[in-house]
Amino acid sequence: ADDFTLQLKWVTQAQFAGYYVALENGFYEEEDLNVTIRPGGPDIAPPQVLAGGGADVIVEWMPAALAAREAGLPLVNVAQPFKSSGMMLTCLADTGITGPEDFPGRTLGVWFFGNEYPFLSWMSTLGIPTEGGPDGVEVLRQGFNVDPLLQRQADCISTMTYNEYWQVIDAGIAEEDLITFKYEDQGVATLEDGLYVLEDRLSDPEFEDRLVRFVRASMRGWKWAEENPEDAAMIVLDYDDTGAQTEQHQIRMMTEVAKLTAGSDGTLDLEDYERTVATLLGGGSDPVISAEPEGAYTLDITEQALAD
Amino acid sequence: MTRVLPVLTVVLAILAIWYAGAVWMNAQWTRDQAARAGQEVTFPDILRDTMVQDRPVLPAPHQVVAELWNSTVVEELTSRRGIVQSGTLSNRSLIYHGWITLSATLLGFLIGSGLGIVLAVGIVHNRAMDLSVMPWAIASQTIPILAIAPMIIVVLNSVGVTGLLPKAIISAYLSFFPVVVGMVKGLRAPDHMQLDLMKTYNASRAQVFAKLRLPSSMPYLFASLKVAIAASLVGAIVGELPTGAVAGLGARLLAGSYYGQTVQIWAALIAAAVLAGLMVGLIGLIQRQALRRMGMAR
Amino acid sequence: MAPPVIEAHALGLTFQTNDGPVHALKDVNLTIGKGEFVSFIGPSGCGKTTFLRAVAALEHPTEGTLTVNGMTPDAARQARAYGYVFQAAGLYPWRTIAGNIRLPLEIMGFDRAEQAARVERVLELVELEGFGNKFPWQLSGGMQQRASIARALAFDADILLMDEPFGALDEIVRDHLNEQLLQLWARTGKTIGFVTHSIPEAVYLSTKIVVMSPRPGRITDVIESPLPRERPLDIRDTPQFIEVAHRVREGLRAGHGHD
Amino acid sequence: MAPPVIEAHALGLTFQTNDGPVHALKDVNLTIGKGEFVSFIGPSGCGKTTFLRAVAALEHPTEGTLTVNGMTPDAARQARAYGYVFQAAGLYPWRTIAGNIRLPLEIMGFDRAEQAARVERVLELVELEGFGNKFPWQLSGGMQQRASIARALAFDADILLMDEPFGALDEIVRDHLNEQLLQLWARTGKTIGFVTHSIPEAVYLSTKIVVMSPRPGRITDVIESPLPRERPLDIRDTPQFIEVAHRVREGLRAGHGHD
Amino acid sequence: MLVARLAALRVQGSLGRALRLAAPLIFGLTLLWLWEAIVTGAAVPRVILPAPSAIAERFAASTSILWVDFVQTFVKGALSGYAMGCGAATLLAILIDRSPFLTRGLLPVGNFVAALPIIGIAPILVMWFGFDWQSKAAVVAVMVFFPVLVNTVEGLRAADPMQRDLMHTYSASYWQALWKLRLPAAMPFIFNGLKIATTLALIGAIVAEFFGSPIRGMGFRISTEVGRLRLDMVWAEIAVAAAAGSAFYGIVAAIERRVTFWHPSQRGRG
Ligand SMILES: Nc1ncnc2c1ncn2[C@@H]1O[C@H](COP(=O)(O)OP(=O)(O)OP(=O)(O)O)[C@@H](O)[C@H]1O
Ligand SMILES: Nc1ncnc2c1ncn2[C@@H]1O[C@H](COP(=O)(O)OP(=O)(O)OP(=O)(O)O)[C@@H](O)[C@H]1O
Ligand SMILES: Cc1ncc(C[n+]2csc(CCO)c2C)c(N)n1
Ligand SMILES: [Mg+2]
Ligand SMILES: [Mg+2]
Repeated sequence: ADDFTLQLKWVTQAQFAGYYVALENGFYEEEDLNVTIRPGGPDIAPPQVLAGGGADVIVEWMPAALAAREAGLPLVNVAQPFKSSGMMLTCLADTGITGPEDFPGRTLGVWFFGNEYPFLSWMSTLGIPTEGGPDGVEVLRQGFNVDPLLQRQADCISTMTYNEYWQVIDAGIAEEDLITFKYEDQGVATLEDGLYVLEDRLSDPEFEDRLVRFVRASMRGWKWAEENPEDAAMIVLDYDDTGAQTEQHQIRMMTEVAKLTAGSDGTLDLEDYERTVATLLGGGSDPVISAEPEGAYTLDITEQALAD
Repeated sequence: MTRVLPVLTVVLAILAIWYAGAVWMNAQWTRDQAARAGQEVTFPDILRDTMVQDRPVLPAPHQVVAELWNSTVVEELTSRRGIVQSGTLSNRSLIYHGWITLSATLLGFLIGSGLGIVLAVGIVHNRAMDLSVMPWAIASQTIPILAIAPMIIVVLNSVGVTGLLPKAIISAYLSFFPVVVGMVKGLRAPDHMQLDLMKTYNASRAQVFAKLRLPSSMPYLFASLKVAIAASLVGAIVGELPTGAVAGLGARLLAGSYYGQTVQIWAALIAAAVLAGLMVGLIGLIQRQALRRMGMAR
Repeated sequence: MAPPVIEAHALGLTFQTNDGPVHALKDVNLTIGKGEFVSFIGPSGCGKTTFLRAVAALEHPTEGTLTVNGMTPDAARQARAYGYVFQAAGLYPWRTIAGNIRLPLEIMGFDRAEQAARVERVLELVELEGFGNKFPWQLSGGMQQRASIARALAFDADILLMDEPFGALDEIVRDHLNEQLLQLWARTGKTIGFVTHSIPEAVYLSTKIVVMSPRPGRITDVIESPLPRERPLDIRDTPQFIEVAHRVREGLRAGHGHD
Repeated sequence: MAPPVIEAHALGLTFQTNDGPVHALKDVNLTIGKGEFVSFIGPSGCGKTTFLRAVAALEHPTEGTLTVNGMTPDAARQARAYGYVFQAAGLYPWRTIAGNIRLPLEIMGFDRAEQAARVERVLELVELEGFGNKFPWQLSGGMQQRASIARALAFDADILLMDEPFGALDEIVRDHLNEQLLQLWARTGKTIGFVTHSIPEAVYLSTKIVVMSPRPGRITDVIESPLPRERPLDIRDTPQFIEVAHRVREGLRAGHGHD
Repeated sequence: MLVARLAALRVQGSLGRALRLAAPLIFGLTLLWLWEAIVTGAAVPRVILPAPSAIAERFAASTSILWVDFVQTFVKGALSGYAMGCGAATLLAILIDRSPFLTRGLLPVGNFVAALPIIGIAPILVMWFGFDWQSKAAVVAVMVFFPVLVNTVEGLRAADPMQRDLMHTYSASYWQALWKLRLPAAMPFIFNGLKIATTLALIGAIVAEFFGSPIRGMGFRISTEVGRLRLDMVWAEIAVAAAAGSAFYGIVAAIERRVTFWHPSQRGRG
């Protein structure tokens, strides 16, 4: 079998269920692939791992991938299992925030490490400076959990529909005590969790062949996971070596993730792509990318993968 | 008894402070919850609630103990993955994660303290090394490892070094420095007369080292080793993060932190502290033995 | 006369300290022949220790020349030409008494059996039989001093440099060790440099007595002893002995400035 | 007679060592009255230092009783009843000579001006004028010893305990300091306990000479000196002096076991 | 090698000082040159390891950001935490030393605090003390605590028995003996701890920022820029950290030389 390594963007959880399902159910094996899945973590930058030769393909958000491309690392999107964005800003209702117009003067928790781009684009679209001040917002670099909200160190924090949001709920705060702003609803959604490879490797037909098989098996995994959320969650749980995850949380995550992957067969939707690029280019003095990217995606791989 | 009583007293005092702290720090949450629900809370309510919160700011000691018990004994004995049912340590048990961390710590400590001693010997004996190595050893320590750890791991991975060694290298990186500093000082501690005596024998450098410098550096060495083993543990834990944080106490801490599981964090923290305490204690024991044999313990 | 073992010409040694230079030795000229027993006597701070240390290459003269066995002191040290007894005992606290005495033997590569035999012998010589297993701090001051003498005697150097070796000993032990030292010297023909504060001791032991005086440290008198080499203890009551002692005392007094 | 200042009854002190107990003192009975000058003499290792340390509450007897000024040694120590001169100089390396001498004065709360005056005075007494700013390692052995004597003299304790204070000094300085010490004693009426290895020194200084012998450490003779309190240096040539010295020597020899 | 040759020269006076600076500099420049050669020679991707020249360029272009980060992390976080941690450790060491009961009680427990791993405490302390520098200072304080404690306790035992006996004969109070004997005698050890703590302080302050921070600070910048693959900026921050840490260490070592001039390890090394 051919060796193939996938670098995830974050730790083992249902966000990546499709890949674990494909591995567990032998979909990769059937494609004659020997796949290694490497979990990510707070200071793993998947593009860097890719550049260092530590992986063949990575899961990454498109804003970060395009920024990396501009920074000189030619990443190419080869598949897009996630159709919609799961990102949102979650605020405590008792802070009095009802809409984006209430943001100025507030403290907002944001993920950095390449995950800040969607937020920054949104703010520049709204014309709110992020350097503090009475007209701007105070930005906190949010850690890996939802404590800033619970401790009231921030008025709003970044959450994913499938993960942090539920942690807030689990912590005992009722849904009606929360106000959420989905990036999708705000019209600033960017594409998340796509598969990226290095551009020059695509010219190697050998590699391209492996990649096609990998995408095909992975998408099989995703579809299986969407249909069997509970079993998928259990599979993920089995692969979690830290033993920190709970069944309940993973099943719920799988259910939420399924909503985001629904509607994608892995093919990059060019409309979504254009919207993402426009968001990143648009507004403000400090856009995430400064020029329309070229060659940042290819549809060849998914085309071949889905051919039969 | 004279040994146990003081420790017991101190531990009890800490527990008391801890409980008080738990009530004080967790009370806010209780009050907030009540306010959201529109209820009045009395002090006994607060007392009761702060002891059993799921996500306390500061978990009460018994919660941590319960978690420790569950994630060691109970997990191993009764769970599907436990050693009783599966024959291998459960990857959900602290014993497993503790072992992963411990092995990297020990390997890193050996490499680090060995390197530290070698460097110290070089610095004391070679002027060129004295002048050039020390400043760079210092500079090396000011580089935040957490920042370069992922790069180290990426680089090591790409040359085929995986598993225990990358973590051990990071742990060695942190632990060699205290040993260098302490050993350099210790190896220079013999006074003039003691050195002069060696000179009159025209002792070789190796002999001066073995018979004078080394013995008189012992108190410094042991103080450094205690710091170094603690640093090794920190290094091993730090090293666990960029490997994908899949196993080890560091992974446990981080995972606990992602999911806001304070009790789990504290349990892992206590486990790490116990490990550290045991290792420092062990070095203390060796120190007492060594010094007694050298007639230095009076 | 035998060829010179130690030869100093216009020797000077100055220490730089936080408040100005200290002239520990100035214009010192001295020749010591093979097999001589030379005592150094003088007020404290006159440079006796400094001179002995210079001979042992533990200090480096800032002026003049100094040779030992025709070589530089450093070369002589490297040839392991001498044993040195320091003014303070300076035993290594982590070694037992026997271990301390064994130290030079280990360094010079004596074999195990030989080491044990020599340790045994010198312990007996300084009357510390049975104390071999004690640590230095378990011994009285005088016992420590004797242990340090034993350490210097354990290996047979041709030159012995002794800095007030018998300072902390009572008269009886001192007499005994004086006799032992004379016997050793007669038997082996070693060259001995010996610092003492006791005039009778200096006269009793030496073939040559060097009287020094301080600020700056220099030699004020060199007295060749007319006493025979064979010296029973009661030689100290002979007029000849008293005469030499008197000369030494006069020299000392002159260097001192007291009445 | 004056009331006893130091009183020992059936005193015993045993050290436990890695190879068995050492009986440093056994069945020691001694009474020292106020204003007495008592010398201790005996072969090395006979327990002189140990006895002095017991008086100073630095060791604790394992048998018998010991009182100082009618109190336990510990209480006397807390009342700052004595000054102690150790067998080795034991200066603190991070303090200059003046700083070392000032140490007890600081601790006992003398004011600045008084401290300076006293430091000045005792430095002169031991002839170390001008060395106040040097660090201990910059001094010769004898100078260090004198500095440590100055340190003990700087504050006026009623009892002075001195462990071979003049061991590393030459005869002339020693004579000078002996005279100074006698004068100080006459002037102040201090009680002095004094360890020495020199028979003439012991006889010259003391009102009472305690002869000790080792293994186990015990008192073999207590000699009350018939010499007058007023003692010029040449008293050492009187027949009375020589008679006492002879008795001490005999006592020493008996304790020694040498011929 | 050149360094060896330089060092072999008898070092004297101001020339000596110049040499002492020159040797590590030459060593360092050699390293930098090697680095540049390897990076350009082997075409290492710049998202893995940028060349020193690129780092220098970025450094020059970003001095104002670097300064803001430096103040936030080093001055506010590391220095204040260092002062608190070292102070607390010294006090506790004295407390421990003061009472045999505490020695036997606190020291074994203190050992446990030894390795409260920064990864574990940083999130907790951020939770307790907020996002700004206060929580970083707290992390630093905890990190430097143990080395200073261990070394101070060890040092307080270092006075030799005769030196202690002297204090005894003066019937010096505990505090007098501490101030005039035990602490001076402990200084060589304490400074060991303080020196090790300087480097730990910086690491602590930087790493703590990984667990939540305002949007300035060296740790924030490092992790953010790693995520953005701007490794030249990361290394510029690391260079600042190394320079600041070395200077910090150098200052503490210089104070040590002044305070423990009498210790054999310092004496005779002009
Ligand atoms: N700390 C100790 N531990 C064990 N034995 C000791 C200790 N101190 C002294 N001794 C023993 O006690 C005995 C008496 O020692 P002490 O120091 O009192 O002798 P001393 O009369 O002062 O001799 P010196 O004239 O040589 O100084 C010696 O045999 C010595 O070995
Ligand atoms: N390391 C040093 N630094 C500065 N000055 C020193 C040093 N060693 C000795 N001296 C000074 O040199 C002079 C001679 O000292 P030395 O030790 O040779 O005297 P000594 O004759 O042996 O005296 P003693 O009989 O007291 O031992 C003294 O004035 C002393 O202060
Ligand atoms: C340092 C760091 N902070 C935040 C994210 C954001 N992020 C992207 S996916 C994901 C999981 C959602 O449950 C999270 C938290 C990251 N990757 N790394
Ligand atoms: Mg001398
Ligand atoms: Mg004694």
